[in-house]
Amino acid sequence: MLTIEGLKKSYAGNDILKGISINVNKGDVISIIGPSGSGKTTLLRTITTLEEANGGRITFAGVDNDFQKLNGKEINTIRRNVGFVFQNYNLFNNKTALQNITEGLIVARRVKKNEAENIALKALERVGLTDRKDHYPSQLSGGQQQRVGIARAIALNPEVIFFDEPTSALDPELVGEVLKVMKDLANSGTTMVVVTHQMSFARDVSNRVIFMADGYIVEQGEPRKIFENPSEERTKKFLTDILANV
Amino acid sequence: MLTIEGLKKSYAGNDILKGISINVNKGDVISIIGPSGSGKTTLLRTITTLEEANGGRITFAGVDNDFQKLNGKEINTIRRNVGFVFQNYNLFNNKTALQNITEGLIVARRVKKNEAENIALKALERVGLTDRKDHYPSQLSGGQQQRVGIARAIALNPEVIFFDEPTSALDPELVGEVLKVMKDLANSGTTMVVVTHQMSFARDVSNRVIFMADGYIVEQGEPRKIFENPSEERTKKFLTDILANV
Amino acid sequence: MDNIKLIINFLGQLLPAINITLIVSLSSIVLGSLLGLLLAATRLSESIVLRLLAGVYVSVIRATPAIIMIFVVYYGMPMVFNGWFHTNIDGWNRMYFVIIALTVLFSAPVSEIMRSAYESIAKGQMEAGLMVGMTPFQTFYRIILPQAFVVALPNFANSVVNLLKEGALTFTIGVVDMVAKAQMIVANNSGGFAWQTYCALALIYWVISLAIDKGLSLVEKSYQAKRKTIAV
Amino acid sequence: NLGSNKSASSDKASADKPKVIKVAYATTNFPITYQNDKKQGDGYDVAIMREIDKQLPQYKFEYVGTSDDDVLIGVKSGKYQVGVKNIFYTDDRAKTYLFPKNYFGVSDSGFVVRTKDKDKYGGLAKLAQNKGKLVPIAPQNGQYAVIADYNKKNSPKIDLGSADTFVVSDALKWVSEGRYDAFFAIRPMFEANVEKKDGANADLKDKLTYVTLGGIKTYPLFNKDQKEFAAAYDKAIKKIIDSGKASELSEKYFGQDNFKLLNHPFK
Amino acid sequence: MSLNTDFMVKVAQTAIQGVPVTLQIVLVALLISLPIGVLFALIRIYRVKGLQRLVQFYVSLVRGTPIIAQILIVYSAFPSLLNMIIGKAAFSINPIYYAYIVFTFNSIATLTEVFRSALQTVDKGQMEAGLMVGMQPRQTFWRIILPQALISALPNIANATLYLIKNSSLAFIMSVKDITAIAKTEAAFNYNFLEAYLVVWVYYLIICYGAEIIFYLFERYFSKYRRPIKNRTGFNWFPFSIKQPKLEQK
Ligand SMILES: Nc1ncnc2c1ncn2[C@@H]1O[C@H](COP(=O)(O)OP(=O)(O)OP(=O)(O)O)[C@@H](O)[C@H]1O
Ligand SMILES: Nc1ncnc2c1ncn2[C@@H]1O[C@H](COP(=O)(O)OP(=O)(O)OP(=O)(O)O)[C@@H](O)[C@H]1O
Ligand SMILES: [Mg+2]
Ligand SMILES: [Mg+2]
Repeated sequence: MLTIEGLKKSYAGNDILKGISINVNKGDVISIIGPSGSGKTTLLRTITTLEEANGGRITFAGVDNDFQKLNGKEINTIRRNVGFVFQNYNLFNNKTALQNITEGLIVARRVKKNEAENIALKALERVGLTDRKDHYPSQLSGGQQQRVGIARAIALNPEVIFFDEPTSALDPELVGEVLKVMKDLANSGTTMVVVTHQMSFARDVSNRVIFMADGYIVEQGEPRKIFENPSEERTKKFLTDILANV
Repeated sequence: MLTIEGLKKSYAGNDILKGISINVNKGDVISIIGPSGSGKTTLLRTITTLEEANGGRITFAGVDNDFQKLNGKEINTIRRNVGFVFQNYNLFNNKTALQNITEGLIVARRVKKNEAENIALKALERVGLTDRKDHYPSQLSGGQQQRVGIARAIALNPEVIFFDEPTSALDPELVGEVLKVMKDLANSGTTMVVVTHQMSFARDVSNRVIFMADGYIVEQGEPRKIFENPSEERTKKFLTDILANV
Repeated sequence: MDNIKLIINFLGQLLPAINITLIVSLSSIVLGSLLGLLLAATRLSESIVLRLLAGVYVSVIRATPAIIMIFVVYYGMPMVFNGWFHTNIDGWNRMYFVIIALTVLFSAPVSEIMRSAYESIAKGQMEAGLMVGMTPFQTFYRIILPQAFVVALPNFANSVVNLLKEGALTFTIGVVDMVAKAQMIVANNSGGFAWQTYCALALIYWVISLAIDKGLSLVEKSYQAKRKTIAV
Repeated sequence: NLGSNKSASSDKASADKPKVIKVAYATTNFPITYQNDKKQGDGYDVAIMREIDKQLPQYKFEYVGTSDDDVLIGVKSGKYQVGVKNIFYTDDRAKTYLFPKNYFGVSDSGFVVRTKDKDKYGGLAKLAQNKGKLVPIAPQNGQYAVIADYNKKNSPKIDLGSADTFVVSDALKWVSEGRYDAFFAIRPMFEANVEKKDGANADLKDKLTYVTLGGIKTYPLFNKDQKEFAAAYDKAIKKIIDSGKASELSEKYFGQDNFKLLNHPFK
Repeated sequence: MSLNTDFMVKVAQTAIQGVPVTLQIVLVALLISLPIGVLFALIRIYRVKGLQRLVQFYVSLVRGTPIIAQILIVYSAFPSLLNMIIGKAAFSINPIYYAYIVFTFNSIATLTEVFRSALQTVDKGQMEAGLMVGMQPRQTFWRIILPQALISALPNIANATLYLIKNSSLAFIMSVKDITAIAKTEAAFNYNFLEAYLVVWVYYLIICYGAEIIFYLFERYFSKYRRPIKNRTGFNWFPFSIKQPKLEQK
């Protein structure tokens, strides 16, 4: 359903992604783990065309083309079919929590206003923020902003949702709730690609784990395999370090 | 050394902090845990006078006054003696990673430039970012920005450092390293107040854990006591939820 | 061909007057910017009285046409000095009056430019500065100002170019800058060759404004890496 | 030439310590008042004032070149004692300023019209009758009042429009193109632009004609407080005109003796 | 020196007819140049090939040359040119249209720079978020970016507007009778220019203040989502005060 081949990206001569290939099937829940600065955010951003890739090919939603040759229509198609939860939230500053969610529904999905509000309220409820619906982002705590960002993406119900560390600002209690929401989504067949530091999610919810380091995919496979029987040295080290800290 | 009594804060009629009293001794490492939106960030911001309190008293670094009666000099004294790691990093956009750290040293602490750079480089090394020292914040990944923020605060070596979720954007591997840095600091006698979702830190490093919810301190005490034998219902629930997610 | 010769000839006549234009403009830009900075700071201050005073000043000055401003300064100031300080400043070089009038005129819009630029910088930048122990002023000077500067620049250039062109004002009290010189050349030609004269004048100004634009884009370019704007 | 002089004038004039008189002149009224290549005041009005200065040893004139507006406001406020800029007399102005009894010059005023329409528009009455369009006049210009005055006393009226000072060669072109029918101007201007061989609008020489309407007396403008000085002026100017010096200067600056125009009615 | 107050009253009465003219010029110029200014700013920000140089050229030319020179071209030369094409009718065009053209051209140049600076104060993430909820860049721009940019643009648009209000008096060169023109014409008979200018000043004060209030209200409206710097923090960010003021008592 979504295939990436040989994706490359560099910043000012610095190679960040050195040829990444991923194949995402419908209903997949893929966790991407890896050290800070290894290019996880960059990967999501190039796939969703927010950042221009230096090479590679994408096949998705009828588009099948080199990244560098995508035309406006194809870019639009890709963007229309994905959702994105940003690492730094990127809520619309001039919209309230509720409006942040309805905005895309009304403008892009052409849902009627009151219907959009219903959907948005339900999404806010799922992340436990009904009472903050009329707050502007500047009036929300970090965790609250992050949850609005999640609600915004899931309310749109796109083909694939990309999550960039969706629970980083949440306390463990809420992490549980948000993960539950994501589990529900997974069960209802939503395809998800999740950059996460939450190993419990990677292990329990996702059906594939990708370990990235230094611009390469070092290893990928079923969570059980990766966590219990990693074949690469680098993965092993990463996992031992993690275990030391839980 | 730092005493807060009856700290109150409300936003537009909404009571966020409903009378918080904390006593921090020299060398203390205090973890503040609690659900999202419970006022943890607000607490740190009011203590450090970034936000105006609606009531309460502070005793710190020779200042002993009601929050609302602090004069300019007292506010300056407080600010000069604290460090702060912001939840959303707040790096100086127009300064490189290195300059972000030297800035305070040179301007506020009047350290000589090359000496400041040495200190800064050492701080960057501790958080593993020597190779990114000349990057601007906009060129750093989330986790890298967060680490610069931490390095900036510890390089100043203030009386007390307030950390607002200092490891939220870090992968478990790095969390371990940063926690080690903080442990070192703790061992060398730096006083720290840490808002964290990282229960391992709360349990292993800090000598006191404060559990906040709904604007109150629900419970505080030694980590072992809080984690193994919480006396309040609310704390118990929070901890059980956490355990379910690790 | 004749026209080009004429224009070059007029250029030669106009260029000596560029001295006055530059002296007057540069002094008013420097002084006006400082005054504007002070005003902007006052408008952002806590004191209601100061804020109100600065607000009234800005409103009145921004609403005052240049010609009225120069008359107020040229006729009003000597009266005030005579009445209050018993000093006679009637004999001052008329250029001083022009500089004062332009400084005052320039300060008001510039204060607004600076205020809006200052407010466009995220609050967290100031907070971070305070938390590494810098004073508000140090933070302002070292962190906020460099960032606000880039935001303010295009607007600042707008105002500077407008100021440069305020030749009508200098001429009103007989100080001969380039615009005045052009008018006098036209007059001394019995109103003839106005086209060629103004063409020469426009050329000079255009070159100046091109130079300003160039400097502007250099500064902006050097800053591009540091900010994440909607620009690609 | 930027500065004005330091010394302010005291009230009494005496021979040994001449009283300083500031004469403001507009710098854009060639050839009546302007600044020459040496950056000195020049022009008919200024030259006459220099003659008067010679006649009055108790005064010492200082010349300040400035804008039309500043001449008027400066003289009114007393910053300058006297101002010259081709000023015509009106009763209203006499309420604000002190006009001397004696005029000091004559302005040759006329219409620039298309040669072929000379008979249709070449005069105030003709223009009014044939509903000709007059190029708008700058209101601070004396000519504006002349037409306004005509309109007050006569019918049909001339359609009088006002506009800020604009470019003469454009006005000439407008008339030749038919955008307007007449342009109120002074003779030297027409001569310099159209009749002179390398004039700015020499190409219009065949199409345009200058029709003299008549001569208008021009005055220096005194500050209300300068009665004594004005009286001294009145005596001096009489001598200068009678001696033929004024006619001589008129020849020099205007190419003809404008004083003769006063013998004809203004039409 | 005393002021002729009777005359001032008279000027005030007649000059009021110029108020609609001034307002017309300002409104027309603003309404046309605001959207074009935004468009030009975008062309420059996104470096649209070909157009970007053109816009840069336009801005530097129009902004850099004296308005008088522009008036010469638009008011004097253009109708003559038109005359050759459509004949005499070219001369019966109401000169206020030329004023519209000149001042619109000028405002476009100024506002292009205003918006260029203002739009760049908005974080890139806002656009990205819009794209990621499926909005078109255009939609994101109007609904998210522009409203945020306006906060920083409005004070500068106000500057430009007030400048325009005052400069519209140059339209008198084109025989358009705005406030200043009428007052000057009145003063022509008795040379009471000082009084006339004072009356004009009062009118400009009133008009400009009205405009300022409107812009202030807009600014407040668009910045309602921001955490106000005052009141809620109670802190003084006055950068020159080393001493912090006392906190507000509630
Ligand atoms: N604009 C840029 N210019 C230069 N280098 C950049 C730029 N943006 C990112 N980088 C570098 O690219 C690398 C990858 O960044 P990215 O944000 O993808 O990391 P990440 O894996 O998401 O890390 P984290 O877990 O910390 O968010 C980092 O080392 C960063 O320094
Ligand atoms: N400016 C504001 N106006 C109104 N409410 C606000 C404002 N700032 C914060 N709040 C509210 O105050 C509460 C506490 O916010 P705070 O940022 O202190 O939470 P927190 O404990 O740090 O949460 P998190 O773990 O999510 O960061 C939140 O419910 C938030 O909605
Ligand atoms: Mg990242
Ligand atoms: Mg927080």
